[in-house]
Amino acid sequence: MAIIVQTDSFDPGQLLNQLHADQLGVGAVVGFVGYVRDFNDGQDVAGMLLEHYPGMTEKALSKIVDEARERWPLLAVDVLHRVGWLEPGEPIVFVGVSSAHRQAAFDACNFIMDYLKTRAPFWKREETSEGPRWVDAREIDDQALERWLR
Amino acid sequence: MAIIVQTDSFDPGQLLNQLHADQLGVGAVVGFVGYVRDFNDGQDVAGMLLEHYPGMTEKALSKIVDEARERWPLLAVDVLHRVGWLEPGEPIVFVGVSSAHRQAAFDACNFIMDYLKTRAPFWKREETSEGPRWVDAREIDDQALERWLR
Amino acid sequence: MLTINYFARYREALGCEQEQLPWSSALQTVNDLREHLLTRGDAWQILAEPKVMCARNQDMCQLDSPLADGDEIAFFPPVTGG
Amino acid sequence: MLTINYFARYREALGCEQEQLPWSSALQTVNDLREHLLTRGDAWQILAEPKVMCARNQDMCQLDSPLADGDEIAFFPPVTGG
Repeated sequence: MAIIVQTDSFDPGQLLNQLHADQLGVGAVVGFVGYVRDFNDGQDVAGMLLEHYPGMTEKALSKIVDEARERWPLLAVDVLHRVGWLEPGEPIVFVGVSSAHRQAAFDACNFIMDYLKTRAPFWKREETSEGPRWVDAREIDDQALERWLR
Repeated sequence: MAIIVQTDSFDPGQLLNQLHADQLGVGAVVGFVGYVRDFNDGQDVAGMLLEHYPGMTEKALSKIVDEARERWPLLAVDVLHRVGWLEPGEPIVFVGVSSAHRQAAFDACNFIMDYLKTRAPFWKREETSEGPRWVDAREIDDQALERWLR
Repeated sequence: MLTINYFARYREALGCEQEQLPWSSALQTVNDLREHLLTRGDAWQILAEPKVMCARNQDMCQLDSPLADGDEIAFFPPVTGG
Repeated sequence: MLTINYFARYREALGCEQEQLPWSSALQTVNDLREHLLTRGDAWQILAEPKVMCARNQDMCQLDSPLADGDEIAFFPPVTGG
Protein backbone atom coordinates (compact mmCIF):
# COMPACT_ATOMS: atom_id res chain seq x y z
CA MET A 1 0.00 0.00 0.00
CA ALA A 2 1.28 3.43 -0.87
CA ILE A 3 -0.01 6.92 -0.20
CA ILE A 4 1.93 9.51 -2.10
CA VAL A 5 1.64 13.29 -2.42
CA GLN A 6 3.96 14.74 -5.05
CA THR A 7 4.46 17.63 -7.46
CA ASP A 8 5.76 15.49 -10.34
CA SER A 9 3.45 13.99 -12.91
CA PHE A 10 2.94 10.21 -13.01
CA ASP A 11 1.88 7.35 -15.27
CA PRO A 12 -1.62 6.11 -14.28
CA GLY A 13 -1.27 2.95 -16.38
CA GLN A 14 1.88 1.93 -14.59
CA LEU A 15 0.17 2.37 -11.22
CA LEU A 16 -2.80 0.31 -12.42
CA ASN A 17 -0.53 -2.55 -13.50
CA GLN A 18 1.41 -2.46 -10.22
CA LEU A 19 -1.79 -3.18 -8.29
CA HIS A 20 -1.70 -6.69 -9.64
CA ALA A 21 2.05 -7.27 -9.65
CA ASP A 22 2.37 -11.02 -9.15
CA GLN A 23 -0.35 -11.47 -6.56
CA LEU A 24 -2.21 -14.48 -7.91
CA GLY A 25 -5.09 -13.97 -5.46
CA VAL A 26 -6.08 -10.72 -7.18
CA GLY A 27 -9.23 -11.20 -9.24
CA ALA A 28 -10.20 -7.57 -9.75
CA VAL A 29 -8.46 -4.21 -9.99
CA VAL A 30 -10.31 -0.90 -10.21
CA GLY A 31 -8.45 2.31 -10.92
CA PHE A 32 -9.66 5.90 -10.94
CA VAL A 33 -7.77 8.76 -12.57
CA GLY A 34 -8.79 12.40 -12.20
CA TYR A 35 -7.50 14.79 -14.88
CA VAL A 36 -7.33 18.57 -15.24
CA ARG A 37 -9.97 19.68 -17.75
CA ASP A 38 -9.55 22.70 -20.02
CA PHE A 39 -13.00 23.97 -19.10
CA ASN A 40 -14.86 24.16 -15.80
CA ASP A 41 -17.99 25.86 -14.55
CA GLY A 42 -18.42 28.00 -17.66
CA GLN A 43 -14.83 29.14 -18.11
CA ASP A 44 -11.69 28.08 -19.97
CA VAL A 45 -9.02 26.82 -17.60
CA ALA A 46 -5.34 27.35 -18.42
CA GLY A 47 -4.17 25.39 -15.40
CA MET A 48 -4.55 25.09 -11.67
CA LEU A 49 -2.52 25.42 -8.52
CA LEU A 50 -3.17 22.65 -6.01
CA GLU A 51 -2.56 23.68 -2.41
CA HIS A 52 -2.52 21.20 0.46
CA TYR A 53 -1.85 20.98 4.19
CA PRO A 54 1.52 19.21 4.48
CA GLY A 55 1.51 16.74 7.33
CA MET A 56 -2.23 16.47 7.53
CA THR A 57 -2.66 15.35 3.93
CA GLU A 58 -1.02 11.93 4.24
CA LYS A 59 -2.66 11.42 7.61
CA ALA A 60 -6.13 12.16 6.20
CA LEU A 61 -5.57 9.88 3.20
CA SER A 62 -4.34 7.06 5.47
CA LYS A 63 -7.48 7.29 7.57
CA ILE A 64 -9.66 7.08 4.47
CA VAL A 65 -7.78 4.02 3.21
CA ASP A 66 -7.96 2.35 6.65
CA GLU A 67 -11.70 2.93 6.71
CA ALA A 68 -12.04 1.34 3.25
CA ARG A 69 -10.02 -1.67 4.39
CA GLU A 70 -12.36 -2.12 7.35
CA ARG A 71 -15.38 -2.17 5.07
CA TRP A 72 -14.15 -4.35 2.20
CA PRO A 73 -11.70 -7.26 1.82
CA LEU A 74 -8.96 -5.49 -0.12
CA LEU A 75 -5.49 -6.57 -1.18
CA ALA A 76 -3.50 -3.57 -2.47
CA VAL A 77 -4.59 0.08 -2.22
CA ASP A 78 -2.70 2.96 -3.81
CA VAL A 79 -3.45 6.66 -3.61
CA LEU A 80 -1.37 9.27 -5.39
CA HIS A 81 -2.35 12.95 -5.37
CA ARG A 82 -0.43 15.78 -6.93
CA VAL A 83 0.09 19.30 -5.61
CA GLY A 84 1.52 22.43 -7.20
CA TRP A 85 0.93 23.69 -10.74
CA LEU A 86 -1.01 21.43 -13.14
CA GLU A 87 -2.10 22.01 -16.74
CA PRO A 88 -5.09 20.68 -18.70
CA GLY A 89 -4.68 17.02 -19.61
CA GLU A 90 -2.40 16.25 -16.67
CA PRO A 91 -3.44 13.59 -14.14
CA ILE A 92 -4.27 14.99 -10.69
CA VAL A 93 -5.07 11.89 -8.69
CA PHE A 94 -4.94 8.11 -8.93
CA VAL A 95 -6.83 5.75 -6.63
CA GLY A 96 -6.42 2.05 -7.27
CA VAL A 97 -7.68 -0.98 -5.39
CA SER A 98 -7.22 -4.72 -5.83
CA SER A 99 -9.37 -7.45 -4.35
CA ALA A 100 -10.34 -11.05 -4.93
CA HIS A 101 -13.78 -9.81 -5.95
CA ARG A 102 -15.13 -7.25 -8.34
CA GLN A 103 -17.74 -5.38 -6.33
CA ALA A 104 -15.42 -4.84 -3.35
CA ALA A 105 -12.88 -3.23 -5.68
CA PHE A 106 -15.49 -0.97 -7.32
CA ASP A 107 -17.06 0.12 -4.04
CA ALA A 108 -13.78 0.73 -2.20
CA CYS A 109 -12.35 2.83 -5.04
CA ASN A 110 -15.54 4.88 -5.30
CA PHE A 111 -15.66 5.31 -1.50
CA ILE A 112 -12.04 6.47 -1.29
CA MET A 113 -12.65 9.07 -4.00
CA ASP A 114 -15.83 10.33 -2.32
CA TYR A 115 -14.01 10.71 1.00
CA LEU A 116 -10.95 12.26 -0.60
CA LYS A 117 -13.17 14.88 -2.29
CA THR A 118 -14.69 16.00 1.00
CA ARG A 119 -12.18 15.10 3.72
CA ALA A 120 -8.64 15.45 2.36
CA PRO A 121 -7.06 18.92 2.69
CA PHE A 122 -6.51 19.91 -0.94
CA TRP A 123 -7.68 23.15 -2.58
CA LYS A 124 -7.72 24.05 -6.28
CA ARG A 125 -7.12 27.54 -7.62
CA GLU A 126 -7.85 27.70 -11.34
CA GLU A 127 -6.27 30.12 -13.77
CA THR A 128 -9.07 31.18 -16.09
CA SER A 129 -9.29 33.71 -18.91
CA GLU A 130 -10.81 36.06 -16.32
CA GLY A 131 -8.09 35.56 -13.75
CA PRO A 132 -7.53 33.17 -10.88
CA ARG A 133 -10.41 31.70 -8.88
CA TRP A 134 -10.68 29.25 -6.02
CA VAL A 135 -12.81 26.27 -6.97
CA ASP A 136 -15.95 26.01 -4.85
CA ALA A 137 -16.84 22.77 -3.12
CA ARG A 138 -19.86 21.16 -4.73
CA GLU A 139 -23.03 20.12 -2.94
CA ILE A 140 -23.05 16.92 -5.01
CA ASP A 141 -19.79 15.80 -3.37
CA ASP A 142 -21.36 16.04 0.08
CA GLN A 143 -24.29 14.00 -1.18
CA ALA A 144 -21.90 11.39 -2.61
CA LEU A 145 -20.33 11.07 0.83
CA GLU A 146 -23.67 10.56 2.55
CA ARG A 147 -24.25 7.31 0.66
CA TRP A 148 -21.48 5.73 2.71
CA LEU A 149 -22.46 6.98 6.18
CA ARG A 150 -23.71 4.20 8.38
CA MET B 1 -14.74 3.44 -28.70
CA ALA B 2 -13.39 -0.07 -29.16
CA ILE B 3 -14.83 -3.48 -28.43
CA ILE B 4 -12.23 -6.19 -28.86
CA VAL B 5 -12.29 -9.96 -28.36
CA GLN B 6 -8.86 -11.54 -28.70
CA THR B 7 -6.72 -14.51 -27.65
CA ASP B 8 -3.54 -12.47 -27.06
CA SER B 9 -2.72 -10.94 -23.71
CA PHE B 10 -2.79 -7.15 -23.32
CA ASP B 11 -1.45 -4.29 -21.20
CA PRO B 12 -4.24 -2.91 -18.95
CA GLY B 13 -2.21 0.20 -18.07
CA GLN B 14 -1.80 1.14 -21.70
CA LEU B 15 -5.55 0.81 -22.25
CA LEU B 16 -6.22 2.97 -19.19
CA ASN B 17 -3.93 5.72 -20.46
CA GLN B 18 -5.46 5.62 -23.94
CA LEU B 19 -8.86 6.50 -22.48
CA HIS B 20 -7.58 9.98 -21.82
CA ALA B 21 -5.39 10.40 -24.89
CA ASP B 22 -5.46 14.14 -25.49
CA GLN B 23 -9.11 14.75 -24.81
CA LEU B 24 -8.99 17.81 -22.57
CA GLY B 25 -12.66 17.45 -21.64
CA VAL B 26 -11.97 14.22 -19.77
CA GLY B 27 -12.08 14.77 -16.02
CA ALA B 28 -12.38 11.18 -14.88
CA VAL B 29 -11.31 7.75 -16.07
CA VAL B 30 -12.34 4.51 -14.38
CA GLY B 31 -10.80 1.22 -15.43
CA PHE B 32 -11.62 -2.32 -14.35
CA VAL B 33 -9.30 -5.29 -14.89
CA GLY B 34 -10.33 -8.88 -14.21
CA TYR B 35 -7.49 -11.37 -13.65
CA VAL B 36 -7.25 -15.16 -13.51
CA ARG B 37 -6.76 -16.22 -9.88
CA ASP B 38 -4.79 -19.30 -8.85
CA PHE B 39 -7.60 -20.42 -6.55
CA ASN B 40 -11.37 -20.48 -6.94
CA ASP B 41 -14.27 -22.05 -5.10
CA GLY B 42 -12.06 -24.22 -2.89
CA GLN B 43 -9.66 -25.50 -5.54
CA ASP B 44 -6.29 -24.59 -7.02
CA VAL B 45 -6.62 -23.40 -10.59
CA ALA B 46 -3.86 -24.09 -13.12
CA GLY B 47 -5.55 -22.10 -15.87
CA MET B 48 -8.78 -21.72 -17.73
CA LEU B 49 -10.20 -22.06 -21.21
CA LEU B 50 -12.50 -19.20 -22.19
CA GLU B 51 -15.13 -20.19 -24.75
CA HIS B 52 -17.36 -17.66 -26.49
CA TYR B 53 -19.99 -17.36 -29.22
CA PRO B 54 -18.20 -15.72 -32.14
CA GLY B 55 -20.43 -13.21 -33.85
CA MET B 56 -22.76 -12.80 -30.92
CA THR B 57 -20.01 -11.72 -28.51
CA GLU B 58 -19.19 -8.37 -30.09
CA LYS B 59 -22.88 -7.73 -30.72
CA ALA B 60 -23.77 -8.37 -27.07
CA LEU B 61 -20.92 -6.17 -25.82
CA SER B 62 -21.95 -3.36 -28.19
CA LYS B 63 -25.49 -3.44 -26.85
CA ILE B 64 -24.21 -3.20 -23.29
CA VAL B 65 -21.98 -0.24 -24.14
CA ASP B 66 -24.82 1.50 -26.02
CA GLU B 67 -27.06 1.08 -23.00
CA ALA B 68 -24.37 2.59 -20.75
CA ARG B 69 -24.04 5.56 -23.11
CA GLU B 70 -27.79 6.15 -22.94
CA ARG B 71 -27.66 6.26 -19.16
CA TRP B 72 -24.52 8.34 -18.53
CA PRO B 73 -22.70 11.15 -20.36
CA LEU B 74 -19.60 9.24 -21.42
CA LEU B 75 -16.68 10.18 -23.65
CA ALA B 76 -14.59 7.06 -24.47
CA VAL B 77 -15.57 3.48 -23.66
CA ASP B 78 -13.28 0.50 -24.21
CA VAL B 79 -14.02 -3.17 -23.65
CA LEU B 80 -11.45 -5.90 -24.27
CA HIS B 81 -12.20 -9.54 -23.41
CA ARG B 82 -9.90 -12.47 -24.01
CA VAL B 83 -10.81 -15.98 -25.14
CA GLY B 84 -8.80 -19.20 -25.31
CA TRP B 85 -6.30 -20.48 -22.76
CA LEU B 86 -5.41 -18.21 -19.81
CA GLU B 87 -3.13 -18.82 -16.83
CA PRO B 88 -3.22 -17.42 -13.29
CA GLY B 89 -2.09 -13.81 -13.16
CA GLU B 90 -3.13 -13.06 -16.73
CA PRO B 91 -5.69 -10.32 -17.42
CA ILE B 92 -9.06 -11.61 -18.70
CA VAL B 93 -11.01 -8.44 -19.28
CA PHE B 94 -10.60 -4.68 -19.33
CA VAL B 95 -13.48 -2.20 -19.17
CA GLY B 96 -12.58 1.47 -19.20
CA VAL B 97 -14.73 4.58 -19.33
CA SER B 98 -13.96 8.28 -19.51
CA SER B 99 -16.30 11.13 -18.68
CA ALA B 100 -16.25 14.75 -17.64
CA HIS B 101 -17.46 13.63 -14.22
CA ARG B 102 -16.40 11.06 -11.67
CA GLN B 103 -19.63 9.32 -10.69
CA ALA B 104 -20.73 8.77 -14.28
CA ALA B 105 -17.42 7.02 -14.96
CA PHE B 106 -17.68 4.82 -11.86
CA ASP B 107 -21.30 3.85 -12.45
CA ALA B 108 -20.93 3.16 -16.17
CA CYS B 109 -17.86 0.96 -15.65
CA ASN B 110 -19.58 -0.98 -12.87
CA PHE B 111 -22.75 -1.33 -14.97
CA ILE B 112 -20.87 -2.62 -18.02
CA MET B 113 -19.11 -5.25 -15.90
CA ASP B 114 -22.37 -6.36 -14.26
CA TYR B 115 -24.03 -6.74 -17.65
CA LEU B 116 -21.02 -8.43 -19.19
CA LYS B 117 -21.02 -10.99 -16.36
CA THR B 118 -24.63 -12.01 -16.99
CA ARG B 119 -25.37 -11.13 -20.63
CA ALA B 120 -22.23 -11.63 -22.74
CA PRO B 121 -21.71 -15.16 -24.15
CA PHE B 122 -18.47 -16.24 -22.45
CA TRP B 123 -17.94 -19.47 -20.49
CA LYS B 124 -14.98 -20.44 -18.30
CA ARG B 125 -13.68 -23.98 -17.94
CA GLU B 126 -11.09 -24.18 -15.18
CA GLU B 127 -8.27 -26.73 -15.01
CA THR B 128 -8.07 -27.73 -11.35
CA SER B 129 -6.01 -30.30 -9.49
CA GLU B 130 -9.08 -32.55 -9.70
CA GLY B 131 -9.57 -32.09 -13.41
CA PRO B 132 -11.50 -29.67 -15.60
CA ARG B 133 -14.73 -28.05 -14.45
CA TRP B 134 -17.11 -25.53 -15.94
CA VAL B 135 -17.45 -22.49 -13.71
CA ASP B 136 -20.99 -22.07 -12.39
CA ALA B 137 -22.80 -18.76 -12.74
CA ARG B 138 -23.17 -17.08 -9.37
CA GLU B 139 -26.42 -15.87 -7.85
CA ILE B 140 -24.62 -12.72 -6.69
CA ASP B 141 -24.02 -11.70 -10.32
CA ASP B 142 -27.75 -11.82 -11.05
CA GLN B 143 -28.34 -9.69 -7.97
CA ALA B 144 -25.72 -7.20 -9.12
CA LEU B 145 -27.58 -6.86 -12.40
CA GLU B 146 -30.90 -6.20 -10.71
CA ARG B 147 -29.59 -2.97 -9.21
CA TRP B 148 -29.59 -1.46 -12.69
CA LEU B 149 -33.00 -2.62 -13.88
CA ARG B 150 -35.42 0.23 -14.26
CA MET C 1 -33.62 -24.44 -42.36
CA LEU C 2 -32.57 -23.70 -38.77
CA THR C 3 -28.97 -23.52 -37.56
CA ILE C 4 -28.58 -24.56 -33.92
CA ASN C 5 -25.47 -23.90 -31.83
CA TYR C 6 -24.60 -25.41 -28.45
CA PHE C 7 -21.97 -23.96 -26.14
CA ALA C 8 -19.80 -24.86 -23.17
CA ARG C 9 -21.25 -27.54 -20.89
CA TYR C 10 -24.12 -28.24 -23.30
CA ARG C 11 -21.78 -28.61 -26.28
CA GLU C 12 -19.74 -31.17 -24.33
CA ALA C 13 -22.75 -33.09 -22.97
CA LEU C 14 -24.41 -33.28 -26.39
CA GLY C 15 -21.20 -33.93 -28.30
CA CYS C 16 -22.49 -31.38 -30.78
CA GLU C 17 -21.36 -27.86 -31.58
CA GLN C 18 -23.68 -27.00 -34.42
CA GLU C 19 -26.38 -28.69 -36.44
CA GLN C 20 -28.92 -27.82 -39.09
CA LEU C 21 -32.55 -28.82 -38.90
CA PRO C 22 -35.37 -28.22 -41.35
CA TRP C 23 -37.82 -25.62 -40.13
CA SER C 24 -41.47 -26.69 -39.95
CA SER C 25 -44.62 -24.86 -39.01
CA ALA C 26 -44.78 -26.92 -35.82
CA LEU C 27 -41.77 -24.95 -34.58
CA GLN C 28 -43.44 -21.66 -33.75
CA THR C 29 -41.20 -20.67 -30.84
CA VAL C 30 -37.72 -21.38 -29.51
CA ASN C 31 -39.40 -23.50 -26.86
CA ASP C 32 -41.11 -25.65 -29.54
CA LEU C 33 -37.63 -26.35 -30.91
CA ARG C 34 -36.34 -27.16 -27.44
CA GLU C 35 -39.20 -29.60 -26.80
CA HIS C 36 -38.48 -31.28 -30.12
CA LEU C 37 -34.80 -31.70 -29.12
CA LEU C 38 -35.81 -33.13 -25.71
CA THR C 39 -37.52 -36.06 -27.50
CA ARG C 40 -34.12 -37.21 -28.75
CA GLY C 41 -33.27 -38.96 -25.48
CA ASP C 42 -31.35 -38.80 -22.24
CA ALA C 43 -28.40 -36.53 -23.05
CA TRP C 44 -30.79 -33.94 -24.43
CA GLN C 45 -32.57 -33.53 -21.08
CA ILE C 46 -29.81 -31.03 -20.26
CA LEU C 47 -31.88 -28.54 -22.29
CA ALA C 48 -34.63 -28.92 -19.69
CA GLU C 49 -32.51 -27.15 -17.09
CA PRO C 50 -34.50 -24.27 -15.62
CA LYS C 51 -31.64 -21.83 -16.22
CA VAL C 52 -31.10 -22.74 -19.88
CA MET C 53 -30.31 -19.62 -21.91
CA CYS C 54 -30.99 -19.09 -25.58
CA ALA C 55 -30.26 -16.67 -28.38
CA ARG C 56 -32.00 -16.03 -31.67
CA ASN C 57 -29.91 -14.60 -34.48
CA GLN C 58 -27.17 -13.74 -31.98
CA ASP C 59 -29.37 -11.83 -29.57
CA MET C 60 -30.32 -13.21 -26.17
CA CYS C 61 -33.98 -14.20 -26.22
CA GLN C 62 -36.69 -15.82 -24.14
CA LEU C 63 -37.98 -19.35 -24.75
CA ASP C 64 -41.27 -17.94 -26.02
CA SER C 65 -39.55 -15.98 -28.78
CA PRO C 66 -40.99 -16.69 -32.24
CA LEU C 67 -38.98 -18.87 -34.61
CA ALA C 68 -38.70 -18.31 -38.36
CA ASP C 69 -37.17 -20.23 -41.22
CA GLY C 70 -33.48 -19.33 -41.59
CA ASP C 71 -32.97 -18.46 -37.92
CA GLU C 72 -29.73 -19.10 -36.06
CA ILE C 73 -30.60 -20.40 -32.60
CA ALA C 74 -28.25 -21.13 -29.70
CA PHE C 75 -28.71 -22.95 -26.39
CA PHE C 76 -26.21 -22.47 -23.57
CA PRO C 77 -25.82 -22.49 -19.78
CA PRO C 78 -25.65 -19.21 -17.82
CA VAL C 79 -22.64 -17.17 -18.93
CA THR C 80 -19.51 -16.86 -16.77
CA GLY C 81 -17.15 -14.42 -18.46
CA GLY C 82 -15.59 -11.29 -17.07
CA MET D 1 1.23 28.29 22.76
CA LEU D 2 -1.10 27.57 19.83
CA THR D 3 -0.02 27.29 16.19
CA ILE D 4 -2.70 28.38 13.75
CA ASN D 5 -2.65 27.64 10.03
CA TYR D 6 -4.82 29.18 7.32
CA PHE D 7 -5.24 27.67 3.88
CA ALA D 8 -6.38 28.54 0.38
CA ARG D 9 -8.98 31.34 0.18
CA TYR D 10 -8.63 32.08 3.89
CA ARG D 11 -4.85 32.31 3.72
CA GLU D 12 -5.17 34.81 0.87
CA ALA D 13 -7.92 36.87 2.50
CA LEU D 14 -6.09 37.07 5.82
CA GLY D 15 -2.64 37.56 4.29
CA CYS D 16 -1.46 35.02 6.83
CA GLU D 17 -0.31 31.44 6.45
CA GLN D 18 0.61 30.63 10.02
CA GLU D 19 0.76 32.38 13.35
CA GLN D 20 1.41 31.55 16.98
CA LEU D 21 -0.80 32.69 19.80
CA PRO D 22 -0.45 32.16 23.53
CA TRP D 23 -2.95 29.70 24.86
CA SER D 24 -5.19 30.89 27.68
CA SER D 25 -7.83 29.20 29.77
CA ALA D 26 -10.45 31.36 28.00
CA LEU D 27 -9.79 29.27 24.87
CA GLN D 28 -11.57 26.06 25.82
CA THR D 29 -12.67 25.05 22.31
CA VAL D 30 -11.72 25.65 18.71
CA ASN D 31 -14.77 27.86 18.49
CA ASP D 32 -13.50 30.05 21.38
CA LEU D 33 -10.34 30.57 19.33
CA ARG D 34 -12.38 31.39 16.24
CA GLU D 35 -14.46 33.96 18.17
CA HIS D 36 -11.28 35.54 19.46
CA LEU D 37 -9.96 35.82 15.88
CA LEU D 38 -13.26 37.37 14.71
CA THR D 39 -12.69 40.33 17.07
CA ARG D 40 -9.65 41.32 14.99
CA GLY D 41 -11.76 43.09 12.37
CA ASP D 42 -13.26 42.93 8.92
CA ALA D 43 -10.98 40.53 7.06
CA TRP D 44 -11.37 38.00 9.84
CA GLN D 45 -15.13 37.74 9.35
CA ILE D 46 -14.30 35.15 6.70
CA LEU D 47 -13.94 32.71 9.60
CA ALA D 48 -17.63 33.25 10.35
CA GLU D 49 -18.60 31.45 7.13
CA PRO D 50 -21.06 28.68 7.95
CA LYS D 51 -19.00 26.13 6.03
CA VAL D 52 -15.66 26.94 7.70
CA MET D 53 -13.69 23.75 8.30
CA CYS D 54 -11.10 23.18 11.00
CA ALA D 55 -8.49 20.67 12.08
CA ARG D 56 -6.84 20.05 15.41
CA ASN D 57 -3.39 18.47 15.36
CA GLN D 58 -3.88 17.57 11.72
CA ASP D 59 -7.20 15.78 12.12
CA MET D 60 -10.47 17.25 10.90
CA CYS D 61 -12.51 18.39 13.91
CA GLN D 62 -15.71 20.16 14.87
CA LEU D 63 -15.82 23.71 16.18
CA ASP D 64 -16.76 22.44 19.65
CA SER D 65 -13.57 20.34 19.88
CA PRO D 66 -11.56 21.04 23.05
CA LEU D 67 -8.40 23.09 22.76
CA ALA D 68 -5.17 22.42 24.69
CA ASP D 69 -1.89 24.23 25.07
CA GLY D 70 0.51 23.19 22.30
CA ASP D 71 -2.23 22.38 19.77
CA GLU D 72 -1.84 22.93 16.05
CA ILE D 73 -5.11 24.33 14.73
CA ALA D 74 -6.08 25.04 11.12
CA PHE D 75 -8.99 26.92 9.52
CA PHE D 76 -9.83 26.40 5.88
CA PRO D 77 -12.70 26.47 3.37
CA PRO D 78 -14.33 23.23 2.16
CA VAL D 79 -11.75 21.07 0.39
CA THR D 80 -11.71 20.69 -3.40
CA GLY D 81 -9.06 18.12 -4.28
CA GLY D 82 -9.43 14.96 -6.30
